[in-house]
Amino acid sequence: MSQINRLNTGARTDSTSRINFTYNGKQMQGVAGDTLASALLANGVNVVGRSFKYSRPRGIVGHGAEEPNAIMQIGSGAATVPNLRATQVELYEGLESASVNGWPNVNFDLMSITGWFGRMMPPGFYYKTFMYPAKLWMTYEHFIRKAAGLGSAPVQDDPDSYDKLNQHCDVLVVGAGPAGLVAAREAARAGARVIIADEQSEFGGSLLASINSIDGQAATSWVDELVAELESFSNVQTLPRSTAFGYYDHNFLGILQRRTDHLGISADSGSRQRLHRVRAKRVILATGAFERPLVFAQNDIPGVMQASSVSTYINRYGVAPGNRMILFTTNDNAYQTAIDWHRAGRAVVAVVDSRSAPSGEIVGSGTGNGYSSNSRLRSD
Amino acid sequence: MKKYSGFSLFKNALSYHENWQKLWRSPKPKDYYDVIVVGGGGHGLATAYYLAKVHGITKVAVIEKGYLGGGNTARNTTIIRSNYLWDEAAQLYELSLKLWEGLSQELNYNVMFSQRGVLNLGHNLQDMRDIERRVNANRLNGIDGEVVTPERVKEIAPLINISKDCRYPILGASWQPRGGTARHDAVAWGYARGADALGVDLIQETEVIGIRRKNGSVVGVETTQGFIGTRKVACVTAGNSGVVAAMAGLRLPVESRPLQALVSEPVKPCLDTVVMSNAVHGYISQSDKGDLVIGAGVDGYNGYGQRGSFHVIEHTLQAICELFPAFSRVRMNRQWGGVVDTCPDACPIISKTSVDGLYFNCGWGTGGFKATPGSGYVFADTVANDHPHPLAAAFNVDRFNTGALIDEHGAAGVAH
Amino acid sequence: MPNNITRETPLHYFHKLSSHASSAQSPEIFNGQVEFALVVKEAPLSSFLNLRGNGSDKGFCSAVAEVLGVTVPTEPGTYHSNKDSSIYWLGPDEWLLFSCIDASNLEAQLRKALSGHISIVDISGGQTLINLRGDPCALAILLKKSSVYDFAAWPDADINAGRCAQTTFAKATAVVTNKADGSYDLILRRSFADYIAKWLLDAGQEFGCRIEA
Amino acid sequence: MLLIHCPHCREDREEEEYSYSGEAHIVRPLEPEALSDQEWGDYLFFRKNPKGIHHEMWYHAVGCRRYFYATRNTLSYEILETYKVGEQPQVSAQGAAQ
Repeated sequence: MSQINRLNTGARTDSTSRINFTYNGKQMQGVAGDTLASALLANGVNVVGRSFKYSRPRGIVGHGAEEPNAIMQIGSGAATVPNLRATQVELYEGLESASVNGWPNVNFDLMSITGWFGRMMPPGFYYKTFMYPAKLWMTYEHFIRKAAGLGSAPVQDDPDSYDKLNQHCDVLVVGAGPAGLVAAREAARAGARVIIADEQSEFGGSLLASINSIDGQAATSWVDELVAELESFSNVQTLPRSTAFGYYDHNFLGILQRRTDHLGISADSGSRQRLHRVRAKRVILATGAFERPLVFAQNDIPGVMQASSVSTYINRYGVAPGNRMILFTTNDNAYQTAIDWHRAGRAVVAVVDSRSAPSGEIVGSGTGNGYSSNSRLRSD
Repeated sequence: MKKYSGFSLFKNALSYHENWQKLWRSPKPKDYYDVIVVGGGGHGLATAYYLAKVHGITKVAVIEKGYLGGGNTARNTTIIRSNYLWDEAAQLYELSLKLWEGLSQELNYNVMFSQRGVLNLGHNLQDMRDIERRVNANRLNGIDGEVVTPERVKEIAPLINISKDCRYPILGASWQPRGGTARHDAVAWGYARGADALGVDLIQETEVIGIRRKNGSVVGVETTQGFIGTRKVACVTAGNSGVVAAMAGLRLPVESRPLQALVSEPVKPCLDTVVMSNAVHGYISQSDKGDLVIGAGVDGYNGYGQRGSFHVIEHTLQAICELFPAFSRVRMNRQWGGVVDTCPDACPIISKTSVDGLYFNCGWGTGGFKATPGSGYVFADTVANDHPHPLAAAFNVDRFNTGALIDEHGAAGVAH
Repeated sequence: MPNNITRETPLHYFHKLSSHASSAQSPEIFNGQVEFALVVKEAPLSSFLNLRGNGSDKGFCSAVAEVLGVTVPTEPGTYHSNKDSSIYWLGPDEWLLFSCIDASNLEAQLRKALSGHISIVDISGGQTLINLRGDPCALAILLKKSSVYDFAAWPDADINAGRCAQTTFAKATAVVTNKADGSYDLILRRSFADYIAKWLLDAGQEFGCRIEA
Repeated sequence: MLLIHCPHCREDREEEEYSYSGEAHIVRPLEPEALSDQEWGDYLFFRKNPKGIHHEMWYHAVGCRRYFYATRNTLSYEILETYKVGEQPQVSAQGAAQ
């Protein structure tokens, strides 16, 4: 399979540097800077999983921690990891990935026959049945258990080692998007001991997928400059690939840093992951926002994606996940996606706006690109 | 109450599940009840259910400040077993286990009681001596149990590490095959539905803020919905027992502590039993949804925060990885705490008090869930007759003045 | 005391391994190929006395100062030292004396000089002191791995005064102090020394760590 | 994870350095043998266990190895003060800073 959806324009990917990986046993190629999700989309993969109860097919809808569907088993043997989101897995040479549900495979799943009985299985149906005869419950349970779970836990001892650091700082900044970066810079310039952590592989947050400019400078180069300044301070610790996972009493936070996962190797010296137990005097949460999915019938089928994710795949990774697009929105932001999609040389069929008269600056800027800003779809 | 069955599921599917009977009513509080149960968790709801079912006392209200089963019932690791050391405790928990065995059918509500067995590991010679003593005591009480070898442990839980070359090598275990887990929410909901059907008023989002007394006897409770009269108040407010006791001018020998638990992301079945270890301070099972459900010891100090300290779960996960080295790559999904009230002897209080008509069922520490049916059964009996049920007599609060403590620290699973 | 008894320090075993390490006979413990960013060195067979008394009693302080030539630190978390001896603050009425003067000799001198409600206990047999030195970044990370205490917040030590703290170290405890040369001294229980040495080798592995005889 | 100020070390130290020793200011009976079973049991086992302001005893186990008192809110876990044995709290449930 070739990278049919690959563009030549990804700001943070290098299309000349090819990376081989496998998905459900199939050989595929991505490029340096890809996540597993962007590489799968580049290869035209639509179905990445099956839903838990009815085995409905599921596609990628997000581009980060919010992704609900693209849950993968990564690696094999003792070093396998269950339940990683493809949107958060950095691609490396030889990466092995597999969908966690679907039998015999994710595209044709026999379990989906449970969908036919869906009406018999409302939420909590198991409380109302499987009670008689009493002695059969353990048998029922055996089959219920088999149907549950996502990926598989490893069965061999973990080959890697882990460590932890007890950290102390004046200011902890969680999130290295524009807000977090500037906050960290100001604190650092004032002489404070600063730690700035971000779950992604590189700092910049939303700016990594932005084609806008800041202070007359491309957003991504503004980020590069700011990160370089932060790294020049001896009183600043920068922690990429580091997820803050808990905020405990008296400003104690846990941060997990993934040190070698993106290399796809077991660390022969040092640790695979490091726990930072941070005691901060002040904490700045600059974690940004997730786009909220719109609610409509069938919004879970493959091909439905968040507008911000579409833009991110185009601008950051150089992947246009499809050919023809309909945008459904309640605000101005999606119009940027329409412009991005159009720039990628793909067709925007319509923008469906729930507002009667959208009028923002960006709304008008898309006209002339072959779609009207308030197309109505026929409900039949 | 309309019965649940495969047929009722089918019938309701035809009407798109829009005609199911509500599990329980949401009544306005009456002016007077024969008994008011304070606290709508598993124990409180079970108490109300057995008051109505066994003793015919149906003019009962359960008053809950939050929602039914929203406290420790929904926050525990759902382990059920009865292998306690002392006769008094073992018999109480065994009554409970027997009730568990028929509970889904009794309540016509599947509480998913799964008798997958419970292992209590021993890591040194003293542990093994304690295990042998406890198993022998259990068998004298007619409770199933056996001492098993590390090899047998490995058969029951294949991913466990029985190598001698680790900090806490497994030397053996006690094994109670009838133990297991249940679905915690279902227990509360099943009892609530059963009690409601018998006429009990379940009053949610109503907090008891005072206990009115006259001449040393209870005459009613003050609530956020006003005064409600009664001659009997049965307090089942785990975690907050000290606070409720203070409303009646009483002190209890309990201290409230956070107890934490956490679950992993769901994985395919890999652990079909419950594994507990006192020495390394952790216990683990896998839910029917696939989550690894892991519990810790109580936090080291009094607290009413439903969260707890990070280093406690850190310590517990070290223990779990020590027992199951393969699990170190499985990621944890959620972490939470519940507030338990702990007694100095790690046994509960099921008791009348010095205030006439005021009863307490508290102090279950880390092990209340498993006792839910038995606790409700004997407490209902104690309240109905104003006299301790034979199995509850030893758990009178007087024991802290007479000295007749029942020291279950060894069998209680984790330190409290 | 029979004079054919050999006194061994708690880490003598590691010293022996360390000397073997250069010929790469035990590569599983010592990575002989790397440059060592961290070095652990034991101060062998020193004297340790636990001293208790009233720090606001001028007579007590001057008597101790006279014997050791070091003033008693009364500020929490500090130590004073000279070429031969150090006094570490342990608590409001408790100090740890470290010295290369023979312990029984030192104890006798102190008992002679001090009077009143005091306590002197010779704990030499139960302690050892090790020095951690090396690349400042590696050293800082090693300490962050090992202890919940914020050593980086300490001001630099002078040649004869600095900071000290009793705190957690790995799963044991230690008195940790900073030195004027940027290194750190660790005072450990003898029974934990073997464990802590192994911990340090493991925690320092990513930088290259060795134990020096 | 609490950060507790030790009044002896005069530093904020991590919870892991301390151990908790229960309710503070419990007066040990001068003549235990003169107590009734009721009084002795009350002294040994019965506690205030408040939800809110609590005076409690802590031990700086791996630090200076001294006991001290803390006034802590058992719901928010805020530590309002720490003070030495022999001193009285400045903050109480009845009112702050008397």
